Amino acid sequence: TAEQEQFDRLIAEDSRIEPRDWMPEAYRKTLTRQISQHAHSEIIGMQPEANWITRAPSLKRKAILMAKVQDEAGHGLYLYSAAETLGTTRDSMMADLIAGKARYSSIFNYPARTWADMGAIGWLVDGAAIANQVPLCRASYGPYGRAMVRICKEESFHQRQGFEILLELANGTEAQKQMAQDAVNRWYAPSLMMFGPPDEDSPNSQQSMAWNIKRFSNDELRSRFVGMIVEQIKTLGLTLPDDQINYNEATGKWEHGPLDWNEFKEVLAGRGPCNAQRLERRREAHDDGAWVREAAAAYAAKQAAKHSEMKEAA
Amino acid sequence: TAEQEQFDRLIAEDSRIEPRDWMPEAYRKTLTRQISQHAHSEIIGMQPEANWITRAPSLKRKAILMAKVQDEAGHGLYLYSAAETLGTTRDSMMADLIAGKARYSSIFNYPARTWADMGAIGWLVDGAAIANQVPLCRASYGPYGRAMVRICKEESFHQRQGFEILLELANGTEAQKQMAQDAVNRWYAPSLMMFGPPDEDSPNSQQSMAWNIKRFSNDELRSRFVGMIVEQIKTLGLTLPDDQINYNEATGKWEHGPLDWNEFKEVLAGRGPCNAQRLERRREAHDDGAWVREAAAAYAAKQAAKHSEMKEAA
Amino acid sequence: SEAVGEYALRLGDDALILAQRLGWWISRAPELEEDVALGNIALDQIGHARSFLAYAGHAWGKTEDDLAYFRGEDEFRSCHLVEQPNGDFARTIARQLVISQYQFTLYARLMNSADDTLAAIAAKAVKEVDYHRDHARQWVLRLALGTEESRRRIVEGILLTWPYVGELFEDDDLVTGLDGVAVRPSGLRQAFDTDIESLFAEAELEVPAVPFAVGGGRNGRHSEHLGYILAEMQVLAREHPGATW
Amino acid sequence: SEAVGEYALRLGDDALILAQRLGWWISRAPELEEDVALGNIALDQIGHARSFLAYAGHAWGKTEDDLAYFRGEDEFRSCHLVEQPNGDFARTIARQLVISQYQFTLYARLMNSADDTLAAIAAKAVKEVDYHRDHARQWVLRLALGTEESRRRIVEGILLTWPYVGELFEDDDLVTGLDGVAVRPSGLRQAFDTDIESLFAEAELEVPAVPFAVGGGRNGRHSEHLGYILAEMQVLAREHPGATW
Repeated sequence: TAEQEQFDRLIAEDSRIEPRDWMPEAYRKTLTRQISQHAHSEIIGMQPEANWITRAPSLKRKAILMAKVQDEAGHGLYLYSAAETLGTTRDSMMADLIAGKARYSSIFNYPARTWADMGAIGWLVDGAAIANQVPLCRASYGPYGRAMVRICKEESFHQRQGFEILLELANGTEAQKQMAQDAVNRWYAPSLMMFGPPDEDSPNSQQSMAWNIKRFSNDELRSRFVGMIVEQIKTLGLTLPDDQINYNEATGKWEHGPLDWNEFKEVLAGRGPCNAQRLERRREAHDDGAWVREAAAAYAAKQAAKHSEMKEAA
Repeated sequence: TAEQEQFDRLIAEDSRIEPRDWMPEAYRKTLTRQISQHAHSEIIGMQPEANWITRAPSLKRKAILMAKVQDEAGHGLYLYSAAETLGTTRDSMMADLIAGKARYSSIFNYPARTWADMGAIGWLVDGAAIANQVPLCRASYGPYGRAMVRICKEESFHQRQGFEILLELANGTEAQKQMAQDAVNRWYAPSLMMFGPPDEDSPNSQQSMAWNIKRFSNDELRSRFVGMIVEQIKTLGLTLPDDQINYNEATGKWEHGPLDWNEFKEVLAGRGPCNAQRLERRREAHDDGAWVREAAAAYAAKQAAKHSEMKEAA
Repeated sequence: SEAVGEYALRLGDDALILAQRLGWWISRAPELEEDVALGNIALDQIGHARSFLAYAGHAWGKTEDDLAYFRGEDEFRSCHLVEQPNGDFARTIARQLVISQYQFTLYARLMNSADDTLAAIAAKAVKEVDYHRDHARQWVLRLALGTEESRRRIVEGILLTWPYVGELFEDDDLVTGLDGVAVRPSGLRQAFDTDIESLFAEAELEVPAVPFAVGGGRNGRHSEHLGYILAEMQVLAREHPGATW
Repeated sequence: SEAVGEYALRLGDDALILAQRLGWWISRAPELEEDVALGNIALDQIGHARSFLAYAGHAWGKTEDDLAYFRGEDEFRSCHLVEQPNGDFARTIARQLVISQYQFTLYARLMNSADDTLAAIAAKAVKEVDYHRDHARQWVLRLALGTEESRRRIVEGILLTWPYVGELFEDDDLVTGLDGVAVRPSGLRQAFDTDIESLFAEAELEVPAVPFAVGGGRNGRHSEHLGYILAEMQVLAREHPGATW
């Protein structure tokens, strides 16, 4: 069809698809799924960090952490808005999340056990997210790409803050240093798995790359990320829990030791340490907030009615 | 009437009135009010101590404190049962309490600020309660007197435990000793006021004494209590915050410094530090528990119905 | 001086404990917009707390963190109001209404303090608190005039909050001794009442006729809630005395 | 030996954390009879905790209070189940059902332990836990067959509790190494399933098909809840190191 041709041309030109443009159903579906998953990840991802807001060990850190978790709510808002331009409402996406039907990044099913996790999450998890997301700033769907630009800017700020937390701990007391190393040990492998399964096990990636949504393969992005953190860990004076990291001169890529993909699948299937807790908390907040949302809607409706009455009377 | 004469005779003989006996309405009312207030005091009195269960500083003390607060629930149960024999249901007494229509001992409107308060409450508040209650074991109304016997036995156990807590603190670190002295300073006057206003301001007492409910006047009981604690404080190695305590050789009574009856009236009128909090907590527990009580009732009804069906079928 | 330090502690502790309470909501609010809004308010309050505590610390050679993490309960100077539990959203809003109305007028006057630092902190804070005040007022209207349930809940929230209003407006020797530097709490009462009355008139609410609870927070006599708040807030810092973060 | 000490820590920590959770209910239960009943259960558990921890302490020259108050989070050996929040009464009952079914069979077998002390503690505890078990089962029936609301709540409570069942029955090197002394968790599973099935059949309930959460409590990897529990439980003792009470 002409519409399909127009779409194909825009993609071929590496131009942007906008909400009013025609797009194939599969493209719309893929994007809706990806953006809403991404939004859900921001929202669920608030929880492990919110876990330390009330216990942050200095007022400065408390303020930074609050701001960070709050930013994540903001990212969720941008992303739900972007997804809404594809024709799905935030309410229905939220309903899917709460019903356990939607996915979010599996890494948030790990607990934030110590304060050092605030550092490791910022440095590794946000770091991996950025590595994933920077190319998404050029995603073919306009609202998504623009949301990513904004988000990446804030995320890199968060990553720097995470790094600073670890740096402070690594240069602190023996107990602080141990806490930092332990957190890096726990978050290293899960953060590498954030890029998704190895390329040979990731059949969906091809189509996303053809549509200019995804720009690089999982393994490519993972390798770049490894190259980045392998340098930064030196500054921290800590170690990565992987003695097989090396730079392959032949391929020009960083390589890492084997990852436990079985654990990844287990967590994805709901058998992580915190899956149940994360969903329960989200559901609780949603349910407990229902009356508030209803009140706001009822009040807005009453105000609108009053306003139009006044207009009519005038 | 013959009934009134019979009642008067029983009182004159210092015999017991039992639930099936005729009694004047005023007697019934006075007792219902007094016993239910007493029951409410046990229930509300659980709160200041429950405040330290999760933070008790040793497992032994935690166990003792749990047992004590639990005993208070038990006392509440005996007393509500005793009051029910006078024709008022526990539910209606509870409803009055929650609606803020019923009184309870004003002293529980003070906060339990530190662990030492567990000692001071046990020693002074339970001590005053016992001084009040021992004569009530001979109260003319049978079920009340018998409930008091049981309660007094447990309360004196609690008082000893409170004293032990203070003794341990008084012989502990400087901080512990200070904590103990501070608690005694705060609970001393309120515990003296537990005996009620000075005799000249306590017109209702006369009738209660005539009915053999009350056996000694407020001031008489207060004086005895002062005599008791003035000895015990020496063993503790602490001081009472009252430099006017003295033994009056002429009257044979212990005397104490002036008490701030204005504060007493304020707290009684609802303007104590914790009045609102205590009632709110009780109301919350009551409201949150409504569905549980309904479920238990519904289940019991269904079981009863099943049982009688089976009987009929047999 | 120590008196100014004591006064700054009061202001700082109110803001700190309130921020600590509000921080709980982040990730638990009724909608994402409120995670952001309550987060903003908490952040502003923690900012004010840091300014006031850092300034208070000068009097004793202590840092904001020394004061926040290494004081005992009886050394805190917060009012009972900010120590009250979050309860449901309505109760949090009721508490927020009272505290931000109070802080707004307080800071607006403190801008004229003879103490330049207090005046400067207040000048920055008053703009932010003006937003908090507006946020709370808008929600009171929405909840009071929204649904039957929301109305029932905000009425209840106000009822539970009101016993702790009285303490805010009590003068004592410290503030009267700091004439021209501190703002007299009693002088804030009228503006507070007027603002509440106009809001409640629009929201069709009534000021509840409940007795005020005896306070004492300014002298270190706190509600039973503060101990729990501090246990959580201070646990990590105290596990690592002398550490920096 | 240290291995026996480690094993006793697991038993003691389960009981201690559970008692800590249950202690919250005293003064907040749905009816006075339940203040008494939950208080009794909490008291029994604290009693068991003291016995197990005192015995565990022999391995390291520590007292029950050293272990309860001066261990860090990663040194605790409790399962995630007992760390779960109280929630509403139904959720507490669901947790109580699972833990007391588990403890009942566990203690019944531990009575035959080659370790005389563990056997003696278990012999005393099993009688008390039998009552806890009965209490929980009766309440499950009442709630499941009571009203619509109570049924909805107990179903939800069970749903929220079930992810933490799996961890209870996991063997590891410690318990397999203590053959004849420790009870193998995996061996308790069948009795647990049978008891739950018979109860659920009567209560017209179903075992929820939810995935188990990864545990790790026995190795010091706890749920996010434990840190809060310990902050509150240990705060006073840690403020006064070396003090006796």
